[in-house]
Parts: sequence; structure tokens; C-alpha cells
Amino acid sequence: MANQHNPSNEQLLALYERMLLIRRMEERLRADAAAGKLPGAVHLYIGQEAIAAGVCAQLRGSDWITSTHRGHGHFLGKGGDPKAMMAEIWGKRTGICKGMGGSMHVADLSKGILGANGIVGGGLAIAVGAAFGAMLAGDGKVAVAFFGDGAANQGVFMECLNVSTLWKLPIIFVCEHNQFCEFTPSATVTAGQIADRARAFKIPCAVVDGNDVAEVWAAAGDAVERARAGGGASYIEAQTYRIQGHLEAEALFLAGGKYREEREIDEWRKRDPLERLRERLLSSGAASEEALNAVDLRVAPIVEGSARFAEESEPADPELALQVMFSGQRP
Amino acid sequence: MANQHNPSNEQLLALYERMLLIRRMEERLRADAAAGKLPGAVHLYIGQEAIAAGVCAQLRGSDWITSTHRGHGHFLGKGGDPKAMMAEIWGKRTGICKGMGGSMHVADLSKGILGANGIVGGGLAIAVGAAFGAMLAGDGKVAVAFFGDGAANQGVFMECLNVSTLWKLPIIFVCEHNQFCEFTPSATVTAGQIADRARAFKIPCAVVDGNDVAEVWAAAGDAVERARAGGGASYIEAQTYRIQGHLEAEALFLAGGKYREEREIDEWRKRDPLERLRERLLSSGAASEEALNAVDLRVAPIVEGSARFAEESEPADPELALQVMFSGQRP
Amino acid sequence: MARKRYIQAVNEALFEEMERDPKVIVFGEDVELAIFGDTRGLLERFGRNRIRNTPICEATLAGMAVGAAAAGFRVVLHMMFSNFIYTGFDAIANQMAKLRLMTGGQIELPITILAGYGGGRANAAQHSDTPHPLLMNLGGVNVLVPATPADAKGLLKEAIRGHNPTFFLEASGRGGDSGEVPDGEYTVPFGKAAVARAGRDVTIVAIGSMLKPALAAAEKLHAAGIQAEVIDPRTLVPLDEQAILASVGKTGRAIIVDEARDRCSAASHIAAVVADKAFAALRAPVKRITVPNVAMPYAPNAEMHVFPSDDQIARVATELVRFRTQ
Amino acid sequence: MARKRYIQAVNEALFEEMERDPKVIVFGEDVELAIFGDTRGLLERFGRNRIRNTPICEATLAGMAVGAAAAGFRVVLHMMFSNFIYTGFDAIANQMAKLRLMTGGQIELPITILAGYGGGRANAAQHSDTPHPLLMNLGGVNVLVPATPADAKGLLKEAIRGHNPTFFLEASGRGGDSGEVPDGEYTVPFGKAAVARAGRDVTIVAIGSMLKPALAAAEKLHAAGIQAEVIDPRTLVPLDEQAILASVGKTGRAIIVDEARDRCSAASHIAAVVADKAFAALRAPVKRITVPNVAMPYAPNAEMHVFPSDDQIARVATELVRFRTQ
Ligand SMILES: Cc1ncc(C[n+]2csc(CCOP(=O)(O)OP(=O)(O)O)c2C)c(N)n1
Ligand SMILES: Cc1ncc(C[n+]2csc(CCOP(=O)(O)OP(=O)(O)O)c2C)c(N)n1
Ligand SMILES: [Mg+2]
Ligand SMILES: [Mg+2]
Repeated sequence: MANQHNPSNEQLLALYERMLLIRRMEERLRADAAAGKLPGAVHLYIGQEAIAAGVCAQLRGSDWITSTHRGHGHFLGKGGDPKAMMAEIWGKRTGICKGMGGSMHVADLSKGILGANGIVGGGLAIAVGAAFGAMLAGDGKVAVAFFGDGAANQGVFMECLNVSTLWKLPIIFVCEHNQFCEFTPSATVTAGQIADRARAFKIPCAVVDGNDVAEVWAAAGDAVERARAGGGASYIEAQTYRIQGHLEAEALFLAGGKYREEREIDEWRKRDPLERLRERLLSSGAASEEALNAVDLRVAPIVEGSARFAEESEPADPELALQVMFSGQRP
Repeated sequence: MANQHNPSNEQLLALYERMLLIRRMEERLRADAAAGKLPGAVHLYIGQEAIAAGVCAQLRGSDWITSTHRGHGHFLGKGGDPKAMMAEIWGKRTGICKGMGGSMHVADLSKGILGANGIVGGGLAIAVGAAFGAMLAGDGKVAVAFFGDGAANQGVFMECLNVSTLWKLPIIFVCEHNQFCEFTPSATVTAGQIADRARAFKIPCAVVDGNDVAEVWAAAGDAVERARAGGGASYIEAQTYRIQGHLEAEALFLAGGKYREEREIDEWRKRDPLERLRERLLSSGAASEEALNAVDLRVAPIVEGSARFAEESEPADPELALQVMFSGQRP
Repeated sequence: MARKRYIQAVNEALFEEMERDPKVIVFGEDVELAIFGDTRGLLERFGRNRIRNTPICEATLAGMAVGAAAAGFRVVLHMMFSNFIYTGFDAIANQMAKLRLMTGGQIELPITILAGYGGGRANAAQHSDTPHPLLMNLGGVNVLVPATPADAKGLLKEAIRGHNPTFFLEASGRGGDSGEVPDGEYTVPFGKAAVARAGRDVTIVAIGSMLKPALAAAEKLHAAGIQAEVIDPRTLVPLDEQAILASVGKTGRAIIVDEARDRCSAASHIAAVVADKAFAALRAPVKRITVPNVAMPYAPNAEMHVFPSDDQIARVATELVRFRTQ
Repeated sequence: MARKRYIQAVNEALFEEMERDPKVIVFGEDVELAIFGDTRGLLERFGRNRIRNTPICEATLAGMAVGAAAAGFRVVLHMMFSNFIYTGFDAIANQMAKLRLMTGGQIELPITILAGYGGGRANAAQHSDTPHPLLMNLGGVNVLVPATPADAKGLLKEAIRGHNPTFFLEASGRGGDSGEVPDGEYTVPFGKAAVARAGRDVTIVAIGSMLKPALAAAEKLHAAGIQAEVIDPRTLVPLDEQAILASVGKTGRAIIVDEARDRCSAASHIAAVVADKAFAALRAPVKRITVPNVAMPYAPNAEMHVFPSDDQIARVATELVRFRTQ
């Protein structure tokens, strides 16, 4: 068995499979977006898969997460159903939110997924509230707030650090530092180190290579253990890079404008978290080519099946908004 | 002449006079509030005079300040007219805001006083905006945001630290740590040290005895010099204690409830900033008893005159709200 | 029945619901010592796991309410003055009011938010707003404006037991007003207006704090031979349109009195509903008596000046009764 | 005159006003690269002291607008999507909208806030709100909803030169719509509605994005022998009541079409004004066609379902023309 800081080969292989699922789903969405098949904007998680996978692997099904506008990876990482997610993004009634939420709002309450969020920073306080609930209930649950480096400039971040520290809440703040806020390089809008903002509250901080799933996994393991043991909040900063545009169809928005160099993207492509994990598995002998190919073969039909399911499903029920707006009441 | 870190005797005497003016004005308001003469709630500054006086003594008339619900001291410290302030608090048309603002909104734009503020944390971003304006205009002005320890838990504080650091704005954040947020002891709602939140941005921090005007004055001198020289933001935390209730008539609100010990108040009364300054002036020979009594004699008629002026003034123009709501337009 | 103060009725509702359901929790700034008096005694009875003071950070408090409700609690969030709702507005408008729809109905958010509203106490512009119009427009939250101690108690209990985010707005400084409160257990349902006074000549819809001047006006009108019917909607979302329309159907005349600023007020909305659905019955213009579109001034005389008064209501009602189309 | 896209008209207004007055500054998230296209080219021309990207922190941005305006600048703050107005709502509702009143008129706040509003692009609930009702109720801010490129340019220039906080709301995703824009220098005054189409049978007041379906409906009605007059208020604060009342005075029938949620919408308010001041002229109920009180669903068909359509407008107009009181 692995200890807390070194995932076992089995665990690594499971992480690989989860990351690959996220990657392939995102690639499929990229293609479908380019083909004009998806109604709304999609923000893809390609290149950041190690973070969702690594953190969520340390969680239980009943633990809580809140996510961002770039939320497909967290949804899948936490065990959300690929078909239901895909159908949601297609705006279909079989979608996890019955087509009411779309890409930016995929949520599955039954799996503790409190939802992707279209408001930058919007998930932070919700996670703190869930952690507060867990503390009061004494049910041993942990809450994770995934958020971007851009969200770290929203004041609600500091407010949440304060409350979480004061009340020793079982929460983990996972900042995915992917270097950009839309078309703005993070360095131009972020003073100092984000981790220092958490350190100001004496919250244990881990700044890790977000493209190394083992590092993320280990840091998350520490943090989850601390949270469950009543040790309060943790902060993890996973340094990574946004490989895709801010959203698909970014080029249309930019109209020739430029905010980063192609070369930089290429540099980061070399640090692809999936490739790195693949090489590690192979070189350490933890998995054979065949074993990895078998993963591919398991993932491909899920993706294909999800896309087909989504495409073939009925459009959303147009009356539904009026029915679900309130519980047990008309709007 | 004094250097930046030691006020001259003259300067100390001027500080004494300003602090005494604030104290006597507040005492008068306390009496008038107790007598039921003031229409709205008043939050008094008694015990914190050294902070407004010390900081404002380093400012020019054209520099900007924003203040809090506890704003009379800042208004007077920055050179606001006592009569116009008193009349405002009485709700009279001769008030500095013509009776439209009251105690929580005393403002004098001509003196750079952007206003007291009824929203906890509300003045922070306004000061940052003014500092941004000063930077763009290159007019050498500095902005000071006075705020309480309670306000330091509002996320806007962190946002303002970030923007100010990024853009090297000529701003000084002055946190008056008076140990309470209304009836809540600050320690129970504030994790860690507030100054560490500013340190996370590498903003120069000074944590000073807020009841020692010379210390406040020196720290403010450094900060103002830095701001004018293009060195960016500073943070000053002045540790002090709220001697009065959160607001006059606090006892009514509390209805017998209790959130602090009388003994603690008495302890802090011994550190009264005015008394300390008085003793320092006397013991150092900087001022004689007569000189200090002369200050009393100068201040008393101002206070008395202000109160009389306020009491005798006409009530506000009831039509005014409709006239001033917009500039050049009816509401 | 016993005469009780409004604040006492609110306090009783909190007590009873916290006794009844251990999932009810209360948090907010200064709730432990009860700055408004409505949470008095709860700490001693229920301890800090059920009621606790928070830092000043409304944005987070509103977001936490969502998370704690999602985690299975019935949240009561005290936001003190209505203006601080704006400070937490992101989580209210973008999360609380939308999360259920966005999840396709997966989630219930039993959240009750308390806040004082309105002017009349020289609290000045930043402590005197009447925010029900904004909240009504959000679409995802219930809005209660109980005007009597009995309704305050019954509606608050209903809100706490409910399934949706609900704003419980108390007229600031009216905590001392008293009225008869039923003994024993009861709740007041949402969406049922009360006929505070019956009459046949003109309908006065009085929202929240405006019930008092409306009833005073009705008394004066009575002396002048005009029988005004005073309707207290009690809840604005959901709104009891039927009760209002039935009354206007009878009287043919409607005045809506609202302490909100006029533009896009509840008065506007109710007037619009009347002009649509009771048109055939209308015998006179539909009148709104509201606060003009200004921030609340501080000086008491200036505040009074922008406030609806019983005289003004009586005057407008008299005009309506006399109205004849040419 | 030349045909221009809406976004181009906005861009020209910004360019011209920044050229004209060095005190005009622009800031907001991603304004340098112009995510909506409206600020394109400004950085190259004016540099980072006149236009700059900010961190994501709407609460502070709105507060900074107040401070920078107080310090003598004419501030243009770009808030991207209207929902982010809620994130900065404290500084908007408690400071920007009130500071002038609270200081007794000492201060002018020449602030223009740009934001996209409304649905129709599957942006889902958190990117599709139509917030003009909330802003109208605040009382201290102007609210512009220009529907054509010409009005967009003229009103934006007027806003930037103005003296009061003003929200300039652009229908999201309509930047590509084009129309005739006058050559040379011009502004469009606040508070002057446009008669987008003249008619005598029914008045359709179409707010912002609703002008298009309203005009389409008018065309259909024309084919059916009904002459609809379409009024575009262009600015909601100030509101040109006279133009609306004059039209209803002529037609005796009013429909207000608004993309906002129904309750306390601009449609409610305008309906209330009509029911009050044009009562004598009214020959039929005053109708609102609005979005129901829900958050915007994501799926395009569900979105369409809650949206006012030209068919719906034409149908309601036809009913009104046929309306007879019993
Ligand atoms: C409150 C708010 N402001 C602005 C936006 C627009 N917006 C969407 S994503 C984004 C950048 C977010 O950057 P970051 O948090 O680093 O996440 P990333 O996109 O890099 O994953 C912005 C500004 C928003 N959705 N919400
Ligand atoms: C946004 C907001 N929330 C809550 C309040 C109510 N309130 C007024 S003063 C205060 C305490 C402020 O504490 P602090 O900032 O330390 O200032 P102090 O009163 O100690 O000077 C509170 C909670 C408010 N005015 N504004
Ligand atoms: Mg980022
Ligand atoms: Mg304090």
C-alpha cells in the first residue's frame, strides 16, 4: 500500500484513468464547440486535469466541492456522470441539471458537487457554508473550494479565509493558478504571492506543481486529513497553465488581439500532466503500454457514448424553468 | 525643528489642540445625545483622537481622506469646520451637508474629506479611487483610508490592498484597532493579525500605539513621504480602545447584555491619549500649565459656539433632497 | 391572545422554531447580543452551534447561507439593516436566487434572511433603504413584509419551515409596536393578503410599514363618509393578486402605498397588475403613494417630507372617489 | 449617415470622448483587449493611464469609480456582464447612488458604467440578467438602454459628458446589429423617447432589446390592419413620460415589452404611470409582456420559451384592439 505521500501504482493508474476521461471529454467538447454544436460558451480544463483528479481522489463521495466556470474537470473528478454532464452542456433534458444550467453550472448534489459557477469567486463562500454545516453536523465531511488565480483577487477570498480560520472549518482552498484571467496575464493583476494571503491567517499552505498529479494528490491528502481531524482549513496552490483559450471561440473575441505567445503554450505542452503521468507509469514499470492502452479503450466509448447520448436526447423541457424555480411554489 | 520622527514642541502643541477640540466636541455630542437633542445615532471617537490628529497633521489640505461611521474625529482632524459639523449632526440647513447626511456622513469636499461612511468598509475603495486619480493627475496628492478593525474583515480590504500595490498608488490604510465591532470583541471575529494581511502584499506596515500621538504622527509621516515619492501604499495599524459604547444609547440596545468589563474600560482610560500628551508636554517642559489651559480656553468657545450655532440654525430644507439628488436633473 | 411587541413576536418565532428543529441555525453580525432584540436569549438557550456572531463580511455570509442550506441546515441569516443586503448582493442575486433553477431543481435552499428596512429614524441614506422592489425583481426569493406582531410571528415560522430563500423584512425601529398575538402554535401562509379594514369606496393597498398611516387615513376618511378598504398583502412574493383584484373589483378605485422609492416599486407592480387585470372595474386612475426617487435624507423634517403620510393618503383617496371621467 | 455596427458606435463614442477630454478614463476587467470589442484600439491610442485592465474585484472597482470621479475624472467603468453589477452592488447602491445626496450636493460623480444585459445566447442564469429595474429603483443613477447604434453612440457621449452616475446597458450579443449612424459630432439627450414607428391603434413601449420584436410585431399588425405605434424610451432614468402618455392619449391602448423579469420591471413601472396619468384615455387593460419571474434557463429552447416574441406582442395587441368593456 501507498502511504499518504506516495500514491500506489494502483492509485496512480486510477488517477490516470480519471485524468484521461477528463481530457477526452474536453477534447470532444472542443470539437463539438468548433463544429457549432454547443449552445453556450465552454471553458475547457485541458492541461489542468491533475488538479481535479488529484484532489478529488482524496475525497469521499459525500464530501462537498464547489467549482468554477471551468468546471467540467471537477465534476468528472468528483464522480459526476459523463453522460449527464455532456447532455447538460448540449442543453438537453437528460442533462444533470435538465438543461437549465449548462456548461457553467454542472452540479450533482447527490455526489456533493455543489456546482460549477459563472461568478468568479462565487463558489468560495458556498464551500465555506458547506464546511460550516459539516462542522455543525459533525458528519466528518470536508469541503473543497476550487477557484482560479483570478478569483483570488475577489475580496470574498479573504473573508472566507478569515471565517474558516476562526471557526476551524473542514475546508480546503484549492487555487488553480493557470497564469491567466481571461485575456489578462495574472501577473499584471495580482500583487505578491497568493499563498501569502492564506499565510496571513496561518493557514497551512502547499504550493505544488499542478501538472504533477502525485504532488497534488499528496498535498490534498494532508489537507483532507487535517480537515477531518478538526485541524481546520488548508490552502493548496496548484501551479499550472491554461492550454486552451479562455473559452472556445476565443479567437473570435480577440479579433487578432494577442495576450500570450504561442511559444509559451508550447513550453507548457511539454509539461502535460497526462503525458508526464504516462511516462512515470511506464518508466517505473507501474503500468505497461498495454495497460495504458486498455485505459484508452475504456475511456473512448464513455466519451463517445456520452456525446451520442447528448446529441440524441430530447431538448430541455421549456416549461421546466417555471416549475423548478421554487420548490413547491410557482414563481 | 523636529525631524520626521519627533514632532517639535510646536507640533505637539498643535496636535494637543486638535485632539482636545475633537474630545470636547465629542463630549458635547455625548451630552446632547443623552439629552435627546440629536436626531440620529452618534458613534463617538473618544479615546481615539490621537489617530485622526496624528495622521491628518501629516496631510495637506488638498489630500484626500475617507472615514467611517465613527467619523467626527477625522472630519475635525482634516480641518473640517466644527460649526458646520455640529449643525449637520443636528440636521440643520447650515450643516456641512445641509442636513442631508448627518453624523455618519459628514463630508467636506473642499477640504478633501470624502465623507464619513455608514457602510463598514465603504470608504476603502473610494480612497483607492481618489489615490488612483491623484496618480493619474500627477498632482502629488495622497489619500488616506481610515477604517476599523471590523472593516478589515470585509473583503474589499484585500481587493484594495491588491490594486494599490499593483498600481503603486499614493494611499495609506489606517486601521484603527479599537478592539470591538459593535458589541462583538474583535478577537472573536478576526483571525490572525490584520497587519499580516497587508504584509502579504509586501506593503510597508507600522503597528503603533494609537494612544500615543507622536507614534501615530511619525508612522504617518513615513507613509505620506513614501506615497508622495511614488513609493506606493502603506498600512498603519493604530492600536487603541473604544471608550464609549458603540453608539450613544448603547445601553438601550443592550438591555442588560454585556460584552466587556467595566474594569477593562478603566484600564484603557489610564492610557487616555490626551492625558498622556498633556503629561508629556508638561514633564518635558514643552508646554506650561498656562499654555495648556490657554488651549482649553481656545477650544471651549468653539465647542460652545458650534453647539449654539447648531441648535439655533433652521432645520434642513425639506425640498432639498429632490434638488440635490442629481446634478442638473430632477430625480 | 395576548398583546406583544413586534420584536417579541419575532423572538418567539425564532425560539419556537429552533426548539422544534435542531437543523435551524442563526448567524450574523452581533446576533449573540441581539442588537435589534430579536435574537435575545437564543445564545443562552441554544449555544454557539446554533447561533453565532460572524465577522463583518456580508458577501461571504450570504454565500455561506447557501452552502449551509445545501448541507442540510435551515439557515436564518440576520443582515441587520437592509442596506447591507447590497453588500452581500452577489451571493443573493447570483447564487441564492438562481441555484435551484441552475441545478434543474436538485437543491432546496431553506434560508430566511432578516433585515430592518425603511426610514423615519434619522438613520440617513445608508441605513434607510426599503429594498423589497429589488428583491421582488430577482425572481428566486420570497419577500415578506409583515406589519403586525401576529403576522411577524406566523410568517417567520412559515419561512423557517419553508423550502426557498425568503427575506423577512422588519420595519426599522418598529420593534416596539405591539399587537395581539395568538396563543400557541400557528403559522401564517405565504401569499394570503389580509383585509385590515373593510370598505366599499376605495382600495388602499398598504405595504409593510405603510399599514399604520393607511389605517389612520381610513379612519379619517370614515369621518368624511368614505369607506376605504385597507389591504395588507403581508407577502410580496408570493403576492395575493386575487385579494387585491377582488377588492378593486368591488371599489373600482385603487391606491397603493409603499415606503419604497417610486420607480419600479412594489406599488408600481401592484398598480400594473390592477391596470391589467381589474381594468374593467376601474372607475378612476390607479394611484401610487411612495417615496420619491431620492436617497433618504437625514434631517427628520426632510425625511418626513418624502414619506407617505395619512393625510396624503386620505387626500388622494378623496380625489379618487370624486374622480369623474370627462 | 453610414451603416455601422452597434459595437462600433460604442467604440467611436469612447474614442471621441477620450480625444475630447483628457479627464475621461476607462477601466475594468479585460478592457485592454476588449472582450466585447467596444474598447478596441483605445489602449494603442491612449495608453495605460487612460485605459487599463483591473483585477477581478467588482466591489472595489465600483468604489474606485466614485473616488476617481470625486478626484476630478470622468470615469468609464466596464463591468462586462450585468450580473457582475451585483458583485459590485454595495458601492453602487450604497455609495455611488447616494453620495451626492448625503453630501448635500457637494459632489458630482460623472461615472458611466457599461454592461451587457439579457439572454438569448445560452449564457445561462448568471450571465443573462436584465438589471435595469433594480437600477431604476436605486434612485441615484441614470439608466440608458439604447437599442440602435445611433442612440448608443449619442447617449454614451452624453453620459460621459454628464454629471451623474449613469448605467449604459447594451443588449448582450447584439454588438453586431447595425444601423444608420449620423456623421460627425452629435449627442442624444437623456429623457427623450423615440417614436420608432407611428401608429394610431395601440402603443407598444419597447425597452432596449425588445425594440426589434416590437417592430416586427408592428409590421405583422400592419398586415392585419392594425397600426401600432412603437415607442422606444431609450432612457429609463430619466423617463420620457410625456412621450408615452401622448401616444397612449392617442391610441388608448398600451403594451409595454420588457426583457426584465416581470415583477417590479420597467414594464410594471411604465404600466403604473399609464394607469395613473393616462387613465381617462385608456380603452383597454394595460398589458405587460415580460420575462416570467425565473432565472434564465440555459437551453436555447427553454430560453426562447420565456422570451417575449413578436408573435406574442402581435397577439396581445390584437386582443387589446378588440377589447370591449362589458
Ligand atoms: C464576478 C465576475 N466577474 C467577471 C467575470 C468574467 N470572467 C469570467 S472568467 C474570468 C477570469 C477568471 O480567471 P481565473 O479565476 O484565474 O479562472 P480561469 O479562467 O483562469 O480558470 C472572468 C474575469 C465573471 N464571470 N464573474
Ligand atoms: C456593511 C455593513 N455591515 C454592518 C454594519 C453595522 N455596523 C456598524 S459599525 C459596525 C462595527 C464596525 O466595527 P469597526 O470597523 O471595528 O469600527 P468601530 O465601530 O470599532 O469604530 C457594524 C457591524 C454596517 N454599518 N455596514
Ligand atoms: Mg486563471
Ligand atoms: Mg473596531
